[in-house]
Amino acid sequence: MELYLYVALFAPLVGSLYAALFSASPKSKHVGIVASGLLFTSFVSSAILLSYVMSGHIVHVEMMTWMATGDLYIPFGFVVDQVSVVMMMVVTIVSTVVHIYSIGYMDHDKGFNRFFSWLSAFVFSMMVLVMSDNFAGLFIGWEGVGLCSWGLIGFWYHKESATWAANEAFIMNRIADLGMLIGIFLLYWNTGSLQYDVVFAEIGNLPLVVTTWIGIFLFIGAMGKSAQFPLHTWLADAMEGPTPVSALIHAATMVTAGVYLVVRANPIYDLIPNVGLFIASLGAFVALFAASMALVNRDMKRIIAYSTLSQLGYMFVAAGLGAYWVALFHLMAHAFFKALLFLGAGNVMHAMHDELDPFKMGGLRKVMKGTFVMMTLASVALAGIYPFAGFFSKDLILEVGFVEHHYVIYTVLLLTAGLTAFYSFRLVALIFHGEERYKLFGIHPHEAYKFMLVAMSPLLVLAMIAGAFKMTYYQLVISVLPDTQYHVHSEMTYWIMTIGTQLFVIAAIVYAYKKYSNWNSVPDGTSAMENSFGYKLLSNQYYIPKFYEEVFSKPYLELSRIAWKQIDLKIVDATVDGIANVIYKTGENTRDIQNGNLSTMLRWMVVGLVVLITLALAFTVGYNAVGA
Amino acid sequence: MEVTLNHYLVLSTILFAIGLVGVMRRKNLLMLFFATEILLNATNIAFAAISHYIGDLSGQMFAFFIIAIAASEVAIGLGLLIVWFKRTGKIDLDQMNSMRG
Amino acid sequence: MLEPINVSIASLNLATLAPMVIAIVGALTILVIDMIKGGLNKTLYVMISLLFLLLDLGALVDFAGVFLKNGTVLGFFDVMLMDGIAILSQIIIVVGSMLFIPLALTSKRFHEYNYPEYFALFLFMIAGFQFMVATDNLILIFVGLETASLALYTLIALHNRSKSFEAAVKYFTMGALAAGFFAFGAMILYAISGSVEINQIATVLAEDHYRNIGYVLVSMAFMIAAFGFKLSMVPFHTWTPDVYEGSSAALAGYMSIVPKIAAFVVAMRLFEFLVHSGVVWLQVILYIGVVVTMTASNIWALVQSDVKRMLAYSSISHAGFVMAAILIGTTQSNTGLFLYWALFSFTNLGAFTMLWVNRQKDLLPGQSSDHPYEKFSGMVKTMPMGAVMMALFMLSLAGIPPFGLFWGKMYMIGSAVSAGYTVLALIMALNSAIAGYYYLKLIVFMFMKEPMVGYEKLYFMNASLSLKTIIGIAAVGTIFAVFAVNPLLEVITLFVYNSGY
Amino acid sequence: MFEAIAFYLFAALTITMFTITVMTSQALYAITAMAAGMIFISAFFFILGADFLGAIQIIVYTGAVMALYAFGMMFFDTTRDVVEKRTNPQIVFVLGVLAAVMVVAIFVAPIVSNNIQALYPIQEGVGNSQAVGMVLFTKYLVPFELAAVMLLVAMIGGIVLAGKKMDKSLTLMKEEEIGLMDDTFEPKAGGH
Amino acid sequence: MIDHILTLLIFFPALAAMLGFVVTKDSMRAYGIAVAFIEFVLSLWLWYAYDPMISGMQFMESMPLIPAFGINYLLGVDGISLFIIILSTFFTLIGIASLTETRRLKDLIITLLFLEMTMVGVFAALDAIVFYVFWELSLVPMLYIIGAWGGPLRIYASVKFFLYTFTGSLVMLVGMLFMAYFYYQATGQWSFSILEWYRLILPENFQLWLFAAFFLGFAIKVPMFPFHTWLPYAHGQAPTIGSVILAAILLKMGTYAFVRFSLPLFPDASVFFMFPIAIIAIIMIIYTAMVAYAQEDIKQVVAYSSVSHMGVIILGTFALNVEGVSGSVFLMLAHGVVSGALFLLVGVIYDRRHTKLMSEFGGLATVMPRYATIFGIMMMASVGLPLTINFVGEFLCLLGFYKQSHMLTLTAGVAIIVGAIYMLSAYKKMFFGTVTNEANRNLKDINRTEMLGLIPLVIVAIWLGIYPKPVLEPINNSVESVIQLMHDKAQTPEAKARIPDLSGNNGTISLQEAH
Repeated sequence: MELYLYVALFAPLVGSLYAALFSASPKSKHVGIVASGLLFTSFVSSAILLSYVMSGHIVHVEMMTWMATGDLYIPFGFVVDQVSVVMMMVVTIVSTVVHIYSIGYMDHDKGFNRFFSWLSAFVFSMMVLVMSDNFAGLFIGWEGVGLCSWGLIGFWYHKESATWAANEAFIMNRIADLGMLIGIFLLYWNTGSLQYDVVFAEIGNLPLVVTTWIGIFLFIGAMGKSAQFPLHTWLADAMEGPTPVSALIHAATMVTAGVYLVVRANPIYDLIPNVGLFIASLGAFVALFAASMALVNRDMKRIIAYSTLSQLGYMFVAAGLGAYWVALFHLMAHAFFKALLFLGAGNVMHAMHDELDPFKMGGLRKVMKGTFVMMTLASVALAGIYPFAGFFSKDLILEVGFVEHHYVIYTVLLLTAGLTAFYSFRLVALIFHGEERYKLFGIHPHEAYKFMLVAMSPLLVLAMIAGAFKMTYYQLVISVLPDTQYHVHSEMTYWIMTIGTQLFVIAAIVYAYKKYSNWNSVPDGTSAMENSFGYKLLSNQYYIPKFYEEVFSKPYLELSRIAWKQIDLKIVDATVDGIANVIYKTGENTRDIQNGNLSTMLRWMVVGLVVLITLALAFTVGYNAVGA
Repeated sequence: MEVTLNHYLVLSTILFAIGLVGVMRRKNLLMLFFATEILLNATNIAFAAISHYIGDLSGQMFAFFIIAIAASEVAIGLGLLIVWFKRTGKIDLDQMNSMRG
Repeated sequence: MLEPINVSIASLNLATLAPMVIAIVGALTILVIDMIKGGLNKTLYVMISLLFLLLDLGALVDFAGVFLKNGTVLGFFDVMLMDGIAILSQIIIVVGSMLFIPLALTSKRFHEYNYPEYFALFLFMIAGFQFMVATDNLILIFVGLETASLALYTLIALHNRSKSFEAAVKYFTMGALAAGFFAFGAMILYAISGSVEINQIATVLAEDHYRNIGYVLVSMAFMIAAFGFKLSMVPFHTWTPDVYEGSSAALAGYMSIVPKIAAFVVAMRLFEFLVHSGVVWLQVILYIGVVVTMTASNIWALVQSDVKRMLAYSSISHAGFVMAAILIGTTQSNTGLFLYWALFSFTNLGAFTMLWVNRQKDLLPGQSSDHPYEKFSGMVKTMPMGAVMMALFMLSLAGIPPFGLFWGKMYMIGSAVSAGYTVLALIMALNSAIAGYYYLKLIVFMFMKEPMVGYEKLYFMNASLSLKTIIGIAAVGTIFAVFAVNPLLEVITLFVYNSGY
Repeated sequence: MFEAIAFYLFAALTITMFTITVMTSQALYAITAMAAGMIFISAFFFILGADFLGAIQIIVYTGAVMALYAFGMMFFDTTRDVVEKRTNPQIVFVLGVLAAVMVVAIFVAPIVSNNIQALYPIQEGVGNSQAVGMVLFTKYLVPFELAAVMLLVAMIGGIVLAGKKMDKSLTLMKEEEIGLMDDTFEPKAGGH
Repeated sequence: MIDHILTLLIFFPALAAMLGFVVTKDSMRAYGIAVAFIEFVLSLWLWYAYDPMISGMQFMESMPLIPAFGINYLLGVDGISLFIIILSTFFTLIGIASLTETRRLKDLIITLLFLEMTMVGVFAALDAIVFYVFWELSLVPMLYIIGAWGGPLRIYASVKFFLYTFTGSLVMLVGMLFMAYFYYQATGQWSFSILEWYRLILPENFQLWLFAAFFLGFAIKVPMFPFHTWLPYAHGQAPTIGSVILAAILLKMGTYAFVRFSLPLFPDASVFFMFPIAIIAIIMIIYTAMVAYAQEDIKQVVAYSSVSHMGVIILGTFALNVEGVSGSVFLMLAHGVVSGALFLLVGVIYDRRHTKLMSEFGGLATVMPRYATIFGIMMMASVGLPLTINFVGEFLCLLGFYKQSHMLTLTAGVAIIVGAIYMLSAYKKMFFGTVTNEANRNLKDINRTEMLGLIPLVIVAIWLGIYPKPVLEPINNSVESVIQLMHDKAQTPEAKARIPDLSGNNGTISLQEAH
């Protein structure tokens, strides 16, 4: 089995390096095919490992030592257990699909080869992240995906906005990574190791306050990767990257790493329910907060990005409340339908020549039948309609909130579910229904390559049927994760809740359809609604990016300039030069003591003598005074 | 009114100070050399006096050698002055200022 | 009536006079040769001087052996005092003279070397210095000092241009004043101790428990003024830059080494017993003097535009640095003094010889002195070896290891540290840093600037085989000093310690 | 009593004479006053019983030194009024007076010492010159000989410096010029 | 020969430099590369012959130099110095191989070889004075390199560099003499041998003063805030090769000296000054990172980033535990490789455009993709991405210091954020966007000579990031013995508590036992 582990892990790396070899040469299709093929290999290996793990084994290998000094010992160790294998499956499935899809999507791009190099590298990093058996290894993957995310967001590096977004994403993640790093330090100094098994065995013996801090710091790390408030702004901006990237990284895999971390570290969070509650509350808040921003946005990809954010909130609610398997399950389900949604959006973008405003589209279902179907179904899954994947995972989270008696959270999540349904179908309605507003802009949309649609189909299938695996999945992961069943005690309540939720969601969908399916004009910012305070607040993302810009970025730059020009040059350096100058100037000013005139020289000698005699006399007087 | 050694020492000091004033005051090099002679002479008085009061000959020896030194200095000093004068036609030390700083 | 005095020749230890007499005989020989046949070439006189100095050195080495066997040798009614430091300093004097005298063999002709008397006076001067260090009798010190000084004034003036006359007159006049100071100071010492011998004075003062402290201090004030002049301590230093600038580079280099070591030895004899007897005033004064001399001259050296003047100020600073040894007054520091001076003489020999090589007879337009910094700009391109050599000497002067002077500096600072003068040690160290600037300035000119167009040949003006040899010797001495330090240190410590310092 | 009177008389005279030497602007006054002062000083030597020194003082100073200076004065033509630019004259006096006052302040204190021994005591009944000769040619023979060397040095120095050879400077001449005049330039020092 | 391999390593380049005067100008480059290569192979052999399991000094050589004053020619390497020596030889080789300078090439190569001698000498010396000799001597070639081949302000920069460091090291010299004097007082013999000094236990107040004296010398060399201002000038004006060597090796002398002198000699003082120094280190990290962010000149960015990274090294050193100190030693190597590479990269573009202003560039990724890639890799290494060489060091440094202080480490950890900010923004300014400046339109990508220098660095940067063990293990063993020594010598209870006791943990031989 170790062989499969290594294949699963390194096949993407091989693909990446292969692509990198050609990165400077012009586009060559074989690069995409080889990379995709290797990813498929990785997927197959993961599947084999899955079946192996399902038979109750886990694979744990230690490849080699990474760092060893003092008491610190960090190996490159990989573990395939019930949790990581689920993640591996998700990652490999989605990434295989995205790879194949990208062959079509990036067809006309000059950086085709480079793209595959980055993309495969990302998958490798993600695999390291999920498969590592220690926190340091996790951190490697963690940073690795950050790097690839940077490279892929800024893939079109000639675009200012793209590179800006890339840097923003990287730096924001770094802020969180610091938290994570501190968490790791705390773990090491308190447990003496970074291996999951050792840490989790030791964690119970630590004082609660330490455990709490560990939990908090690790979660700060998770907040960055999973773009939780207040580190969320990068995710929407990250949509500057190519759409397959958004599908893979900023929807399905990387952003869920935070959730994975919390799930992975469940023995820690189990001990600190207060932190858990905070996580859940923050998750609920983000769910609503992000959904609200999605309501009015006019950028297709951003809407989906906010929805991702919102769903991540759901996952954190589950994880925070201790329902780790639920969180992981939603993660999985979400990966499928959200990737599908993004890829569909990619098709639309292609068709619309990179136009992103859904108000400029409309009626596309006629020309893009396949995409229409897929996106609609994905949206249904997202909205959580039975029997799609979203229903099983999302409803469960609502239940968890209810059962744990966190009714506020429950209410928030319920409300968010409605909003989710609304903005999802607002998008679908605007894009695929109504008048063909794109004609105003002279665009001639066309359906994407067939193979791209074929490539997307596995995701479609999974989005539809993933719910069916719920029990299998449950059986699998409870050997690692706490086995907590969430059942509303009264049958009655359960049904009321379920059906009520469904009705609420359906109502939201209907409302969205009603409002937007016959939309016929492109808003130009003059309508009353667009000028209302609420609309502006939401469309400007609560002014948070602006706030960051004004309060952090600009002052930081300003402060940096001051540090350089005022402090470094004018104070620190000037002091050094000043000392030198004072010495030199003293020389200049006193050199006339030697003015070359013999008379002055003689006088100086006498002055010297007189000074000496004065001192002698003074000393004698003093000496006699003391002596007497 | 006994004359003690201190009297001689004070006298010597006064003469020495006169010499110092001369050294500092004179710009004419020849006259400046006069002042240096006064310095040495002032010391000689004191040496002779000390020699007398403690009854030791070393002081007189010292004074003797000081006289010899003074004489030698005159020779060299005048020699230098002569070349200087031949070159510049002046023996005023204010004219001697080609080097400074 | 006086009793006739019976003196056995053996008790006079006439041998103690041998080194000086050799020098004097050498001088007389030169005069006689000139009388017999005039118009002989300077090479002859250089070689004769060298030969006599070699004999002189031989006598001294012989004495060194005697000293190591029997200890201090007194001679001639105890006037002559051949102790360890006398021998050491004489060796430095003679070796230094031997290294400097071949600098007369330049390819250009300069006025003084046409005089056989120049070489005679040179040897007389050496004899004067030797007398000065080989006695503790103030009279002999004074006479020796004056003999040497008078000869030196003449040597400076013989360069025969108005700057050298000016230099000689300034030096002479101030020297006369300093002689007055010395005489007066000696007089006071004599008044309170009834003796003119330093040992005797020390004994009497100690027996008196320094009751006449006022007298002691005033005498020391005059003595410090007198030796401050010789050692060019601030503010008695003003002659130094002018005299160095006015005299030929060869003689200036000589002046920076030999007269000073003689003065140091006398200062050691004169001041150290007082420092050791806890005369706080003297410690304070020397402390201030050392610090001010080091620092002020360094600062003035910074602003010089002529290399020779810069080196003049730098040698003031080095003298101040070494003066610290007298303040510290331990065996280690006195050893350091000689070590430093031995190493310093090699480095300074090299530096001044380089200046001498670079000397041209007529000044370029816009130049007011012989060796402005500009003259050295871009030297690495026109005369790479010369530039490297000069840089080497500058680095050594700055105290960059492993070149010669570093070891001296290190040992001196080490002795300050060992004696508890931490602050002094720090000041010494920081002064070396300030000094770094002006030495560096020359290196910057030589290595980092472009040469003056059309004047490239200037650098070769004065070079001759013997000058190059001297530079080579100096360079070898500077570079490989590290291997010489240990034997030097051992020998010097032995000599200094056995002389009671 | 006689001693005291003599002391004060000659002290006043020497101080006056030297003050004139230092202060006058007439070179002739100055040299005359100095010569007088020197002679008065020899009086002190006689008072103090240093006859030999007194004789030497008169011979060397008033004889040799003054003659030299007189020659110098004539040579430099300074018999007229000497014009000297005075810079900061007050500093000069302040320094001079300060030095004097402070040294005097110390010198008024008596020297207290029980340990002063005369190494070469002045013996009763021995003439001063005799005693001096005794010491000079035993103990101080070396300084004496060195003083002879010093005088030789001074003589050579004086002659060389004042010699005609100094009129032309090889240092300042170009090499070619020296080459041309090599025949006429006799490197002989004492030849005139 | 193995007995004298260190002497050989030190003086071979110097000898070769002397002989180099004979070589004609056009062959000089080949000669330089050959010499540097031989030297590099020798240093690799040193590594090969080095026994990683012994923590003490190896290849010791001893020869009396000035026995009367206790100065001996003592050499030896342990895990701490071994790799810095290899790094020195490596960078000299790389530097000469990728040299693009044409003016007075012969002088430059000879100077570089002399510099190599001093660098190896500093790290191999076990006698304080020998150490000092090489330490000071290294200033001279560097002065010449900056002053003769530098930019418009080169003279100011070189003199400032020289005098500043010179001043600091003179104070250090006083400290060394003090140390020797203490040894003399304690044993009656002079000695400057560091290993002998290790055995001294000094009273705490003396330790504080001596620590301060040594600190000044080292801090200026490192350079630590606020003594760092010579560095931007030196880097800004120096030719590429000068900056590379300066950043890669010369700065390491300071940090190395902290580990070699300050820690084991003054354990109590180290603990006493731990927090003040940590605060300085944090100021270095954050403040200089900010200054770097404000720069307009790419070379200055890299220069200030050096200071910032040196802050992390200092922090690791003063963690006073094995993790931190090993990390800091490793980070010295890492920073050497990475900043050296970055300076080489800056040199590449400077050769083409003769400007280093970032505003002159933009969109270079399009015209020079290979260059952009390598720059990107090195930038990421500099930012401290895992699996690059820098991460290992930074991680260990911060990890180590976390043991001592939570808050300070948290603050210091901001390094990873601010580091990313200036690096990424600089990268963005230079490489991203469209080509706006016509002069950049037809720039040639990296050529083979430049590749020759850069590729090995990329390989090392990644190789040691993935598999640091061969380097980290010897470092670790030697650091353990240093820490144990410190613990044993510590007197104050606080120091005892702060410095971990490793005895019983493993069987490494402590220094005293080794000798």
